[in-house]
Amino acid sequence: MTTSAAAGIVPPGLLAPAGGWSRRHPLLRQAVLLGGVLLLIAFAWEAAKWLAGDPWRIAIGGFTYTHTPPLAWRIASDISLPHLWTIVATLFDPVPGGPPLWLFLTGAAFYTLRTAFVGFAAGALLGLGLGIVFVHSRFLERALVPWVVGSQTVPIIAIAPIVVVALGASWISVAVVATYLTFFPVAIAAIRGLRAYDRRAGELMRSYAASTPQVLWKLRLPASVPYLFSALRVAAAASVVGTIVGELPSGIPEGLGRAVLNFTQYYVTAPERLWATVASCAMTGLVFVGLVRFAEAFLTRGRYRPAAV
Amino acid sequence: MNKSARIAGMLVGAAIVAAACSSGSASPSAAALIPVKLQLQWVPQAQFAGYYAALDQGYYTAAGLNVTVLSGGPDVNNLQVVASGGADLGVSWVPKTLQSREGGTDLVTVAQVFQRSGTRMVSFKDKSIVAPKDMAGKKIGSWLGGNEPELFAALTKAGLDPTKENVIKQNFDMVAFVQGDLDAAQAMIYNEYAQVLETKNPKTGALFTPADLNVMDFNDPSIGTAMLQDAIFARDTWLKQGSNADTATKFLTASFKGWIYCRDNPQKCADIVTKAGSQLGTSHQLWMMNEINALIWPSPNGIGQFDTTAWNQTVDIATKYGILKAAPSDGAYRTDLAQAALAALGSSVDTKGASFQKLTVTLNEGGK
Amino acid sequence: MTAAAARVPQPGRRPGAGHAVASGRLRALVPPVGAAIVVLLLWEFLLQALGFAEFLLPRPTTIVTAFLQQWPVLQKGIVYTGGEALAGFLVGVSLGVIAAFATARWATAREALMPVAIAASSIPIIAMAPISSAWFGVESPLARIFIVTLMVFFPVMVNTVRGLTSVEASALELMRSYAAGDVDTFRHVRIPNALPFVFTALRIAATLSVIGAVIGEYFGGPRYSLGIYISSEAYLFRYPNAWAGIVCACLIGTAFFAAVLLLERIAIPWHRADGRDA
Amino acid sequence: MIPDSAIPAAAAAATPVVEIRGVDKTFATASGGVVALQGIDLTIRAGEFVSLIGPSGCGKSTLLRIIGDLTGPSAGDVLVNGKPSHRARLDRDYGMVFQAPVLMDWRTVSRNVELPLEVMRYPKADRQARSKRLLDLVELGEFGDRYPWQLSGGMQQRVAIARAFAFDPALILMDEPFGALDEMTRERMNLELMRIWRETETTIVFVTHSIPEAVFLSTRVVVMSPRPGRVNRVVAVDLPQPRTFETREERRYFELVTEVREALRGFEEAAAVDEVVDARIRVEGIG
Repeated sequence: MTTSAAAGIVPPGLLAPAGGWSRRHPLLRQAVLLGGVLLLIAFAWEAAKWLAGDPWRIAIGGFTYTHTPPLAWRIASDISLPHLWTIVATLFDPVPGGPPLWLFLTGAAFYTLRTAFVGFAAGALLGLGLGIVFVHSRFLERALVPWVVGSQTVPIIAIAPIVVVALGASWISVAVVATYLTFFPVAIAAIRGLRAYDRRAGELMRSYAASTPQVLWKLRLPASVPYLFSALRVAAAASVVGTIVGELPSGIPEGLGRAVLNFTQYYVTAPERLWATVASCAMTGLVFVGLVRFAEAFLTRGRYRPAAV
Repeated sequence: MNKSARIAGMLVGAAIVAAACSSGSASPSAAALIPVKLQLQWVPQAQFAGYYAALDQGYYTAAGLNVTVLSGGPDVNNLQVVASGGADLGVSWVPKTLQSREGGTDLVTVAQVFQRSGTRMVSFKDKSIVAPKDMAGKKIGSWLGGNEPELFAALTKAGLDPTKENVIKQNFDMVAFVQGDLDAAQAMIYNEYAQVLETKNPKTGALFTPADLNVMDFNDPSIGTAMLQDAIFARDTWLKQGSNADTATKFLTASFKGWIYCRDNPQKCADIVTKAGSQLGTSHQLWMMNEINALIWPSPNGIGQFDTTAWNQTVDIATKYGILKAAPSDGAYRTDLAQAALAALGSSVDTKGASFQKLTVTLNEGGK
Repeated sequence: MTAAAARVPQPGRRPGAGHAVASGRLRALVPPVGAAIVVLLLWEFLLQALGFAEFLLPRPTTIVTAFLQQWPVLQKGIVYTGGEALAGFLVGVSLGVIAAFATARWATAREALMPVAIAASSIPIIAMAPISSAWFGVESPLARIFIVTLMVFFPVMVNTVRGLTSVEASALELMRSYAAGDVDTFRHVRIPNALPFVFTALRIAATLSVIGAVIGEYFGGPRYSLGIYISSEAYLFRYPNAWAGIVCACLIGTAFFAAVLLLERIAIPWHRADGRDA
Repeated sequence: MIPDSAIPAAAAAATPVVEIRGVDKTFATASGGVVALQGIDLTIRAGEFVSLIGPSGCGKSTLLRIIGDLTGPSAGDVLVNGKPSHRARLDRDYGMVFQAPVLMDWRTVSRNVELPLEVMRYPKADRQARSKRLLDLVELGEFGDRYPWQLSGGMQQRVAIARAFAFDPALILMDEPFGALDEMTRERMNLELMRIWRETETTIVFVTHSIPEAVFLSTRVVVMSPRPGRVNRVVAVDLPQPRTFETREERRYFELVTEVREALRGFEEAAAVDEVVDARIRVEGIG
């Protein structure tokens, strides 16, 4: 049930991407696709500015170009949507008393990523543990799953200050906030995945009079791996968000949280700095999810084909 | 089979490694110094320059203290942090500290650093809002959450009902104001007001100027609803423990020295704050330093001392407009520590700044 | 053991089995309700004993008292914030499903959109707050609806695409053997196959949408909206009130969740919640 | 070429339903082309029940799928009802049954049977009538409003058969439909299929790897050799109709089983090699 390859003969193009160079170089393909999408976004972005942004003027050497857009949309103004070149240029502007913005953001991203990773690992273990408990006890599942679901309806931004005050303003409480966002998708996927083993294999294990831990270890856990990994990808992105949100009340200055805070407060004077920070949050999430994807490909070599989506 | 074991193992291992990496940064502290944690009410900026200067100039160390300054932010309740023991001392506005007492804390204000309110209502000239009564029927921005009493008091004084007026929660940025979504917006003279002046007017392509704006000052006698702002507070239980009261006095003395240093060296102090991790632009930082100095100096009774009239006005407004349910109980503030700190500074130091003169600061685009 | 029993053919519902089913449903309610009572009791008495001050986490009884007292204000907030969440939910879900349909046929388009989805889900809302208020204005509920849409869109799209594409190859062959066109294949195979996945996404979206609206309001909006109420009351140290607001947010989220579950029962009666779902 | 003597006299006169001429099929893999079928010539006439049998990897399923235009031949022509197979598929000239029942979880049993009729835009009343008739035919009349998961494996496969016959196609293609069933169920299903085949007077092409099943069901058994897949021998099954439970005890039945078995012998070694190639094709995602 996990293998799409064994599922049968598939008309080409319906399920799998077409062959050729892109199939032989999946990494290159990803890069090209990402580049394409970014180009498309950039094009749409500047097209909106050209059509309905604020007037602009470029002067390169003796050549000046002035453009007055025919329309004026609020969402395309310089405050709403700064020019891409302004955003790129601001990356090379130094942060007051510090390195250029790009270097500062990279450092902040790494700091955040490290905390996120702790929260992610803790959340993954917690989620998996809960999943294991729940598939073995219908009673506990019935009793506690509503609380697990309910926990996710509490706005994290309301929880984060409590965690930070209770545990002290340190990276540990930030990681706890990240854990809070991470464990949920993993727990849900674990419940599903740990039940997704082949019924016949289950009967086989019964015929061996296998113990519950043996069934768990040899059957349930392996069956849950694809489910877990797709949840871990979701969790990776969530842990980045959780970390940034946790950094706000913790007052930690090194991470992306502080950058977000600073640049949101001064958005009106330098919108491009917040946009650059938003982009680096997005990149951080992408990198983390990419790492999980790599780990998945590495650990499950040949076992199953990871889902494209 | 073993793949799942490997995955689980990897996760555990990774957690341990990451934990080990993240924790090794505690600096070795000198054993002789008394550790003190100060919780700010916002991120590092010149608003707190005195503390950073005391840190930078070694005033705290000289007083035998090892001070850690904890940053605040929009999602940090600094009062909550101190009340639950996450820090020893904090900086907050007086009415907020009083409110927290009604919420069950034992926080005591021990020094009143700012002598004036820094809050303003700004509006563009064409809206013709020059007095509180002009805000009738307008879109009025406020940060709410304890930042509204001065505004509400001014509205009520002008015969308006703040609960019926169109008060909109504004974010901690000035986007809504500049975009024209708000007719009048709250702004701190040392920060948001400057932000507007650092922003290009999309119509002209040049920066906004003070001439574009009407500014209402709550300190103005014609409005007269200013309330006490940045003050230093601590837990009563903490103050009564061991020699903590003495520690607090030492902290106040060194902090006052820091503020005096900043009064005399505004540019250096702005740089110190920037070095401490504030990411504000150079001109913005200096502007803030300058305006903060103007909120402190002159201090007619000496820095950090209470002005009973101002205190009473704050309490009156707060109780009148339901910010406080009742007048604060005794012990909401104590004057002895600040007085002792002032005495410890000695008479050779100018603690009043009677001759203080503001600088003229030019703001650049984006505060650079 | 529940799982091992699944594949056994089951007799249809016997006439007169209704009574047994009803009492079974009642019995199923025992564990969650019991757990709720235990958790609330622990919260009421243990946290206090452990030294959690009321201004950190008030006791349930305090919160309930505040809730009843503040109901007139909270009521307005529930309607306003719930409305924003619902609007954002509907817009986000519609756009997500449409995008999924638009890209379901082209693996390349899907692959290209994935990084965008991941990237977007890694941006904290607080970073979007000034941007969305620059776009739509701080007063307009559109700012929050936009944030909710953004949060809901990608999980819905990703799950729907997964549902539309994870069709058994033999089912597609069967349709091919009928010379069925794309429209028929979508109607008879891909869409029904995607429904359980879509509903999984809707469950996520239900809770996300309320959170998105509440957090969006932290950064602007009318005074009585839940997010502003919660943050203001917390700043004013009226924690019981703030928690009453949080409880309201949870209630809306839970109500949305329950509505989705109900809809799911009606829309996909064939679907069994035994782990085979999306 | 197929020796004409292999075609029963009665069938020889009937019109051809499937005509396969010189069909080759080559799969491209990273390690070069794999020839799955080579030079297949076969004519199947109306009313015949033809089984394709051979060791795994001989391409019998591929051949069936080529007839059904689910995949194309690399060379050669396939005519169904005198039309190119592609045209025949668009004209809905045949029904298909797979090894798995491939029932739609979200449709009740009767609506699963109606599925092809809906796709082919039959009026509602007609759909319901046909579904009812066919479910009765497979003896599942009272299970129409159940969902597939409420049925056993054998019952599900009977639904799939009912579905294939629902629109009265002249030709039914069956790809190891009983492969996953236990022996007892399988024999019962064989009898049932025989009955339906007689009653509906269709032509059936049937892929199996069970020799007794092939002999019992068929009018002709096509024995194929492993890769490259060729028609090795065609065995005409001259057992009397209707086939019954007793047919399996007749001497002639055993003789024919032996004949088919002997035709298959000698492929075993090659078959082992082919399993490897098969696996490779699967891993490389061809197929």
